[in-house]
Amino acid sequence: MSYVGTIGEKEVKIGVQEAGVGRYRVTIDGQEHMVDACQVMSTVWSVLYGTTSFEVDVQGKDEEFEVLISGDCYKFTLMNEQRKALMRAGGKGSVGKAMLTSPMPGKVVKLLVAEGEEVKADQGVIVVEAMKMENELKTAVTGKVKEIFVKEGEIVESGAKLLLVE
Amino acid sequence: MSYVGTIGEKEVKIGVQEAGVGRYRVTIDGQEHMVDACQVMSTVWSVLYGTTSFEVDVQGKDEEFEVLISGDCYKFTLMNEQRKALMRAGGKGSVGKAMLTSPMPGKVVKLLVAEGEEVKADQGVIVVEAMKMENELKTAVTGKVKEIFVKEGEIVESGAKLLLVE
Amino acid sequence: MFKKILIANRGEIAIRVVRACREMGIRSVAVFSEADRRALHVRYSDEAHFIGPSPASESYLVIDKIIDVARKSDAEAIHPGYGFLAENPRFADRCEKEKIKLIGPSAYAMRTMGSKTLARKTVQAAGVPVVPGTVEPIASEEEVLRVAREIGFPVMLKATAGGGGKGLRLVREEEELRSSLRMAKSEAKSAFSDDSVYVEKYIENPRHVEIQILGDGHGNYVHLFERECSIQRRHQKVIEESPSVIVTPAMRAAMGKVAIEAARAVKYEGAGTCEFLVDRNRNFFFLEMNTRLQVEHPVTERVTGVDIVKEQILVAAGEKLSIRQDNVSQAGHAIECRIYAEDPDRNFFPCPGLITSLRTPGGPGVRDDSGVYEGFEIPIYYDPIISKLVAWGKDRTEAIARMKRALTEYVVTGVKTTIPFHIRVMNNRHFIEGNFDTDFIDKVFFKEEQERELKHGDVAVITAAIQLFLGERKRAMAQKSVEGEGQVSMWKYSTRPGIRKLG
Amino acid sequence: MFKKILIANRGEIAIRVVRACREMGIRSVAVFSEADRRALHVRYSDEAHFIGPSPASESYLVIDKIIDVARKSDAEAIHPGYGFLAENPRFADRCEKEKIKLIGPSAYAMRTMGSKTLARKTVQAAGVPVVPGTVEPIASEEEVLRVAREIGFPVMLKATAGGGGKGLRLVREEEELRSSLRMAKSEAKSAFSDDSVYVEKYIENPRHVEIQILGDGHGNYVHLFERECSIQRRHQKVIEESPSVIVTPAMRAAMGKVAIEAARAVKYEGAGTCEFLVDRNRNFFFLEMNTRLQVEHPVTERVTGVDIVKEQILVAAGEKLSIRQDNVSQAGHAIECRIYAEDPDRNFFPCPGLITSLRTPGGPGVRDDSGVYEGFEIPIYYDPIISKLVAWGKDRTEAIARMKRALTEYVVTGVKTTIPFHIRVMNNRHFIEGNFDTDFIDKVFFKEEQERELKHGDVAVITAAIQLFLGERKRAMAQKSVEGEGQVSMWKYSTRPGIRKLG
Repeated sequence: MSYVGTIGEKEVKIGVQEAGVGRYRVTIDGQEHMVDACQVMSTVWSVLYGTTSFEVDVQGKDEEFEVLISGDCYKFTLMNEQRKALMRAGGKGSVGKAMLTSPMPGKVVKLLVAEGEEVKADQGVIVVEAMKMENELKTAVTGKVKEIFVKEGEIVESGAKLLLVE
Repeated sequence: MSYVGTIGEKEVKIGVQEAGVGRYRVTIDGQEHMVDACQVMSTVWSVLYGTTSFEVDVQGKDEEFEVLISGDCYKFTLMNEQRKALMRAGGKGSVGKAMLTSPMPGKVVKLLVAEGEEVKADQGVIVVEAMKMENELKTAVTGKVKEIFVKEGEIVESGAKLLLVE
Repeated sequence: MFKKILIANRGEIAIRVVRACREMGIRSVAVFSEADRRALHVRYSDEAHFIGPSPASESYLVIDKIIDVARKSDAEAIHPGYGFLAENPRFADRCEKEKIKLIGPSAYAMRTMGSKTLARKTVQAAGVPVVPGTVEPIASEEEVLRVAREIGFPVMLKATAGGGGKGLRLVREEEELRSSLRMAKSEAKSAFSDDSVYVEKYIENPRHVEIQILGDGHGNYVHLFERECSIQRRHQKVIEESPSVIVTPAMRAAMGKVAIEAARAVKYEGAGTCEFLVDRNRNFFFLEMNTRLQVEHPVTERVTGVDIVKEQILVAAGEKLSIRQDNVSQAGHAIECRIYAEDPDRNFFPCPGLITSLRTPGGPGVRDDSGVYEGFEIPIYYDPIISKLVAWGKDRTEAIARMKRALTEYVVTGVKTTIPFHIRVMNNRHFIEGNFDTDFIDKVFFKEEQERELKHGDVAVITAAIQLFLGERKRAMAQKSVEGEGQVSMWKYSTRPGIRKLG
Repeated sequence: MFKKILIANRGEIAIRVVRACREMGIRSVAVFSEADRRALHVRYSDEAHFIGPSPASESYLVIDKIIDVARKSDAEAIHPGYGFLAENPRFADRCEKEKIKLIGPSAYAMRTMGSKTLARKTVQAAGVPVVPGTVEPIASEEEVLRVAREIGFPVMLKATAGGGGKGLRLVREEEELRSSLRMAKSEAKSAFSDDSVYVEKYIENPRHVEIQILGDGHGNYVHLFERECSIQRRHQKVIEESPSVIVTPAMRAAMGKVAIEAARAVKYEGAGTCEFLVDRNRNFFFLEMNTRLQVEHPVTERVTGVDIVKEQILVAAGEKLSIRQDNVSQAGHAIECRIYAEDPDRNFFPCPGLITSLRTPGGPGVRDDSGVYEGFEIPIYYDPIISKLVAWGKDRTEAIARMKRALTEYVVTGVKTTIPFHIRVMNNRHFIEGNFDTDFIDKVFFKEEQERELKHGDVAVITAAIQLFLGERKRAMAQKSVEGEGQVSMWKYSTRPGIRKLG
């Protein structure tokens, strides 16, 4: 199976083949790696890279990965090559980023913008309170606030749509 | 729902009704108990009996229960009243007890009896080894060895049928 | 001794008190809100009473409800933990009126130490060094200049009515004084409608060192030495240790002595903490007194062997302290890391949610005071603390090595935690050298972290790719056949040696 | 110091050594069999090498395989843990030949202490008290009578070639001697084709007390005081503590001294233990020396603060012991409970299997050395130890209370464990009073347990009934609708107070 990864600005090609029970041959831009991997707890893998032992916590949501190894966090995206090709063809690669969702359950304390307002990337647009802390959420893109899905005072779940900027 | 329990030699009637979210009205031989119970880990329940807090580990296999509370083990059987009635009608209440199964995964080290042999309740009939220890298993009933399902040297899973005495 | 104690708190600190009660043969009574029916403190306690909706303002903070449970359950005493009602003198008054013993100091001690100016005056009168300066507002520019010269620059101008960082002005040299004073006054005027200011010595690059004290109702006091609490993020302590690398034996004795004097000044009963700022020349100045059990009390317990919560309970029951100053000592070194459900790689964003798996560290010298379990959902309503992890070693080097080892054993999935942050601090050169002040994390550590190179990117990408691969295959197979996938009944390791040697 | 150490073991003891290595900055190399790919020691170590099929005789016990991994991984030393190859002098010989340092004593020390008669002669020559009697076979009845009179009745007649309890005869009075001797000889003859016997003093109701020692290659020895190990089930230790209630300061010093003499007699290097039998009059007699790390070493670590595994590694690397006799002391009291996957309510039947949930105890004074995690399947091939739980208290009373508290916090489901057994022992009056000998569990405790009444039968039956009820309802609902059941998205506590007050 072939995947495309984006690590920082760089794009890499990744191939995965099974090579025995629990063993995999993984290529990154042509370079081959042999690993023995098994999932030992919900998101935690025991990985033997050669004979070096790693505990790897793979947290992924859609194609966005955050991987913890010995206290270091590696963030990157990874997706099926076919899917990547489809997304490229459609030119829709960045639409998803304009939707702001709540990173945690909490309460909407304040809306800092109104529908139709122009916003800049990194501008604070909404304040969500969780665990006695107020957290100002920022928009990742520059554009216009297309729609606001929540009201002040509303309780939201993790992942709830907050507002859409286009 | 109504159940019949056997505690030691004694038979008791048990009724369970839901009385709110997570709350139950349980009657034991007519005496009413109000409890608040929720399952917090695989077989572990947090039980508030009135306001007294218990952690209760309920291990059950078919109708045989072994319940741990603060290091004490309570063993009893409990079954649906209809089922109990069916079993009584069929008179087959004791057939199940004649089947000896392995209480753990292990290796059959020695068969102490042959098919057709007469055995007495509590007589050792088979030796299973697990974790460097040999364990002699006994038959619960007096009767004749009807069938032996395993050979010496065989590896058996927990719950595997070993032999049938009738 | 009490037969039953109500614990007016939740989470790890409620569990800490339940543990002490259980070991003393005292029945514990928990209270819980809607969000907390499944919480660990409810499971561990002997009794549990429901007290209302999830927001603390409708449950844990409602004095009437707590008193009501105490009456119904016949609890003779209440342990408030920290936070919630722990430093509320009105709660102390109410307990006294109801003849229920509050495990903590008197309402008088709480009120005195709860007021910044009153506390300062009281301890100063008892001979405790405070940050030099004035407390009363100063009228004229000349008077400000005179005081500033007397205590020496740099000084801090502070609005008497101040708070939240407003009306503060740092003055490094005499030339800046007049213009800074005008600005501070005008800022104070517009913020608080009160332009009075006072002057304090500005302590540069201070360290935060505190002294744990215990007092009983018989006039006996002991101090349990110091805790170093300079590792703070946005003025919140995150890592604490005992002893402090900067405290000398003479300084320790002196700080202990004045802490006891501060406690004696308010007839302090129970466990309390005097916080001090320490300047570069190891001068120490009283900052405030916390009239309760501290989050970081376990580091002191580990080096002294004294169970602080049990002493609190003993003393509240009218007994004498079980220890004297001359039979307590510090043995080895202990460090505590506060583990929160926050994402250290997203600016410490709170991260409540379901704990999908949990592996706690063990082995020698490790103590874990946790408030959660696998399958527990951390509620959004309260402080997101998961656990306090303490490592002890025969010296600081061993304690740090052990803490690092324990942190890498600690696995919490489902929510993000500050465990990775703590691992990075334990690896930081300045931390290891003991070279830090209260600004270290915010001003030095994060900058250094950004420049650090990560080593195992390949392994991260490889594992994620394998997970994607297996996920896709599983879904593909699930379409073909409904049952049997995903379960490996007995894992078998293939023994083809040729494959192992590659990579 | 070593850069890399291979650990020729598995489970909790392999993890114990990995932890020491990690804290010392030494890379650890694990080995694993087919059954152990997912084992915790593989996950915790820095490297892991596959060594073959699950039975230990084809993996962990194969010297060639261990040596091969050591060579391939460039490990400079091997830690054998306990069990497996730990007391195998052939393995020690082989390591020496391969110039790989075995962390433990010399093959000579292992051989000497491994032979019952040779050990007895060697330590006796060094002035260590042994059980009075003869080691050489005795020819005539008259000679037996003479020796028996000399050491005093009761005596034990033992077949020289004996083992497994055969050819043993207890003789309480002189009149019984002749007939017992004839029977012992005839039993020995038929069992071992050798009718020679020897005579030993019979120690009635002995306690088993042992001394931990450490030695380095520079002639330095220390002892780390005693451990009380009389709580045994079928001659296997299950609970250990330090200090022992019966050991007086003078006796402690004397036992420590002779243990060091025993060690010195074989130029002992590393950690070892001298086991003694103690009679009612507090006379102690050398039993044997274990030439390895003991399962129960953590109780000594907890009261002395010495990390025994690190000292083993230091000494093996040629360094001196980091401690001297005059700077070690016992502080407080520690107890260890061995937690096995066995069913205490079914005659301690082994109970391997999948751990479906796990909650480990925490808080002050608790140490857990576990080899498992939630989701791990305990293999059938090895010792069914799950964990060693250690509680420390300022005195024995606090240690017992804390152990009981920790045991009730410990939840392991999916397999039966000995946790309930330990809770019952902690509640036993004789245990609490310190009044027991090596037969206590088998002869007294189980009898007393059978007479004890259980208090919470109603709660047990009620909870089981609710589980049945909910299970049936869930199945009934599943037939109606396939999705949605079983998941409660946000638990809501109903606030109808009327219902709460019932019951």
